[in-house]
Amino acid sequence: MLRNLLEFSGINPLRLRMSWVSASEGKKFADIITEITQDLKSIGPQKAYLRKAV
Amino acid sequence: MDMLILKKDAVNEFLASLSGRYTVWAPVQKDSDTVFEPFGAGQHNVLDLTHQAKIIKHAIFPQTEQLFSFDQNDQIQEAIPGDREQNILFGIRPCDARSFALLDSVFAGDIPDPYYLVRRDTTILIGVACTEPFANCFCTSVGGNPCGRDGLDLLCTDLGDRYLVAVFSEKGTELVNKTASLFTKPSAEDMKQGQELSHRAERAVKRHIDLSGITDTLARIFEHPVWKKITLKCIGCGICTYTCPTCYCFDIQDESMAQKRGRRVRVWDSCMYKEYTLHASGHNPRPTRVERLRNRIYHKFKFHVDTYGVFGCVGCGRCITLCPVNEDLVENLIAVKGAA
Amino acid sequence: MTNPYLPEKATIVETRDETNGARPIKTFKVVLEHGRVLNQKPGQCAMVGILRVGESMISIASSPTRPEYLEFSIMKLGRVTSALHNCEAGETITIRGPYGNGFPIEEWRDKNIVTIGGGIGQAPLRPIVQYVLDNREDFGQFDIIYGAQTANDLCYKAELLALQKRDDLKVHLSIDMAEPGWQGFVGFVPNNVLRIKPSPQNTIAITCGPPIMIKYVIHNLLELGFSERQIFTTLENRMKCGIGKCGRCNVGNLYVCKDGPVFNYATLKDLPEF
Amino acid sequence: MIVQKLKEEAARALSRKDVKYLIGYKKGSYGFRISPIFIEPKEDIDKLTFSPLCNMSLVKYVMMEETLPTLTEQAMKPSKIALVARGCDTRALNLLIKEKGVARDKLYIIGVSCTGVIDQRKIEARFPEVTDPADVIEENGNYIITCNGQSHTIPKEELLADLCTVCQYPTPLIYDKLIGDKAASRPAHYDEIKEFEQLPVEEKLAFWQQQFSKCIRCYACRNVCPLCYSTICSMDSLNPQWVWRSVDTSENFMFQIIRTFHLAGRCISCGECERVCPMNLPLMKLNRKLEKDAKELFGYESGKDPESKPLLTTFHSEDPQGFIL
Repeated sequence: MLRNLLEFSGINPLRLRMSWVSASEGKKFADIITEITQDLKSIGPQKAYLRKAV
Repeated sequence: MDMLILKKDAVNEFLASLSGRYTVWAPVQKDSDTVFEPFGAGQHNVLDLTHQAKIIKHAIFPQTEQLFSFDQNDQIQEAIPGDREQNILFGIRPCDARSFALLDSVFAGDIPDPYYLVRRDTTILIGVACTEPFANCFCTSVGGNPCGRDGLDLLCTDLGDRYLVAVFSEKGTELVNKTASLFTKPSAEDMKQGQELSHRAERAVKRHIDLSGITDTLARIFEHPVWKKITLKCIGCGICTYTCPTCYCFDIQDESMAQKRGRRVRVWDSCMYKEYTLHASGHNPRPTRVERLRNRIYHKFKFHVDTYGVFGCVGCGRCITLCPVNEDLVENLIAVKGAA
Repeated sequence: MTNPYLPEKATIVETRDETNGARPIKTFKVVLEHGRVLNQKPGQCAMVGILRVGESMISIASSPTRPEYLEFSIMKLGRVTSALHNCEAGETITIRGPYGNGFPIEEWRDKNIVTIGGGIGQAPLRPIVQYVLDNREDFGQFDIIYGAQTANDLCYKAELLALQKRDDLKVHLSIDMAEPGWQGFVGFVPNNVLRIKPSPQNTIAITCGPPIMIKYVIHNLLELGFSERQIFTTLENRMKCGIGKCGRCNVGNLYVCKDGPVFNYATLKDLPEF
Repeated sequence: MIVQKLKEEAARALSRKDVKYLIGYKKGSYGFRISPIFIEPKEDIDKLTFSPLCNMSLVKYVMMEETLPTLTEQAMKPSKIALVARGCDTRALNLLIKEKGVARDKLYIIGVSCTGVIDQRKIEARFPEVTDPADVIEENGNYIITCNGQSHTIPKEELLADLCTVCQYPTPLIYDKLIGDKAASRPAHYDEIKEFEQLPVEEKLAFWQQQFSKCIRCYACRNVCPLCYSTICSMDSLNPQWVWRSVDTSENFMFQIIRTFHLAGRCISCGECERVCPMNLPLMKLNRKLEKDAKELFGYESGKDPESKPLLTTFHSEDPQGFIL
């Protein structure tokens, strides 16, 4: 539901990723991390709600 | 005090000629609301001088003000507003202008507050007289006037197709001289019409209450059960203090970003919140909404009088209009007077 | 126009645990940047803070007669005080002040002085103790009445026990409930005051501590014949600006940070919220 | 007539030995306003009223009871609070009872079946700056409004609050006494939410960014919500501080999303948050999105009855797993 709410308020759903990875599934964990970094690179930084650097 | 005439259709030109050197603030239409915002040639917002702007004090006393910032090795960098940016508040109502005059005495005093005072000195206030007061205005009951001049540099009275502009201060004269071509001399007829309008406006103020002696009444009835009766429906939400032009309470907080940089900010606060007076030990001198709303009424109608000699309220009616549960200040003051 | 919100840097020279337990109290000896002297009046306070965390108003627990350093006794309660408790000697913190009116100690010369403290209430009284000791001959009889819930909660134990040995002042310590090895008075501080019966002749009484204790101490002092003008106390409230602007620390129309924290009972008694 | 029956029920309620006081509506102090009224036993009840102007929910006062100063000093033996409640209010009461926020036997509910209330902004836009109190009655599909000495007949749809057009339960679901006839419950529909969902992400972002930039963080939406009753709200906690207190679009976004999500599967669409917002943020749009998801994903409707389990505390094996990738 949180994912739908965020999408509804304009946050690209690719930014939120939830998955179950057990301690033994090291490779799956690595794949998910690389996958999500590629997604994020594809949609670029989210400037709208960034806390303003001082 | 000299008087001039400014044609209504010359107003935009007048504002445009100023927006080069000044940031011009004005009440503008924004999604069916009237908010007080910078009104530049760039933005395409619509000037709206007929409705009451929700909040105006943020033009000089912003809701979030950075006091100073610090870098990773704690070098502090002050953030006092420079006196380069000059502000003009156009279309401000006499009661709101008077509220700035009240805030001046609070922020000056023996320990002056540089953030407010620098901004206040670099601001010119151009008022619009209240020929048609709003639903809950009671400025005449607290020493105000719909065509008052406190805190104003210029005051425009709407004569129909043109404004009768009264100039009160040298800042005002200086401004008018810079754009002299737009102004003409008023005719005797204009002057008479201006006079009539201001008398009619005074009578048109819709809500009245005789507040003579209210300060002494308040001195006697601190423990009176009337306070419980009138505060029952308050839900302590803080709208009245955030939109009130004479409420100046603030909180100071530090904001850091991952141990690298950070800043200390001053933000508006409200005496209607529990955390406002909550001690770290858990003790709270004003635990329930009775004490808090009572303190707000005491502050404006007794403590402010004790310290500065005038009411801390300009009678703009925003706290009545915007209160979600119809906590009506005038009705409460009538109940307080009745409790003496 | 000086900026009243700009703090000064200061370094913690030494920290000393006064009490431990649920709400530990630690005393910090602090030196301002470039050795600046604050020359505060006894009873004034200062905003002690850590950048990125915040500030809180703490009474200065050392007397101006010892200008080389400032001491603060801080109880670990909220966000800022907890962060302060994690600081060790050598770390930098920020100081802003001095704020408040302080005790009118000049007017108390050649008068008898009675300080009545409870728990951490001894901290704002300590500058009086030090000031009187450093100018002992200017003052008359000097009584220190101080109590806490348990012996472990007594602040400045070593100092006070040392002072008990001197003959030019009397120290009356007390704890609320009896404990093994405790010879002093057992009971609440207001009762201790009734037992000691300080004479109101030419005497100034100053009391600091939990509000409930202050209420009963004042009541007992009045019974002992003290006039309202002879009784002083300090009030405690949440404070943020320290200069009477942010509006929250008011008791009636007076601001604790600017018109206080020291109040004479004569002004205090007709303040509405007291 | 409803007001007459309401006064009779109120008199009966106040004569009961176990009722402390009654919370109802009375005419407001100016224009089209309505105001809550707290009536003690033996006090007069003629100020009580019920009209299409009653667009305010009184349930919040039940939750503020512990800070509500009791009117009379002596210890309160009677423990019940009598409350005038409309359909949506009773859904809030159901939820509060279910979440143990308030005990059922602490309430004496006078249900009033509601035919929809007026949107304050619409009527004040239509009749601006009215000061003397005005009256509104509903008569076969129209509102008869008397203000400033004239009377106007306005078709109901023009002034009706938007939420009332999609109201599912006009008749109270839980009550001790019911006034007015029972109307059937209506199916929920979320057309305007579905429409907004189709917009591209950038457009939604721009819309909410513009809205959240208006928020002044007065927290009225939180303080008025009957379901926001935590002793220390995450917005006020300093250890840890989730949201800075400075007011800008990014902090406002964080506040609004946290507040909305804390109502996931709980919000009962009484619309108070949107009604009180001084800056007119469309907050119900966020809440109704969650309400739609709760219904479509889990077939769950909040506040239907006081016994069923809250949504986010139950787990069924057939719950959709769409979000786990």
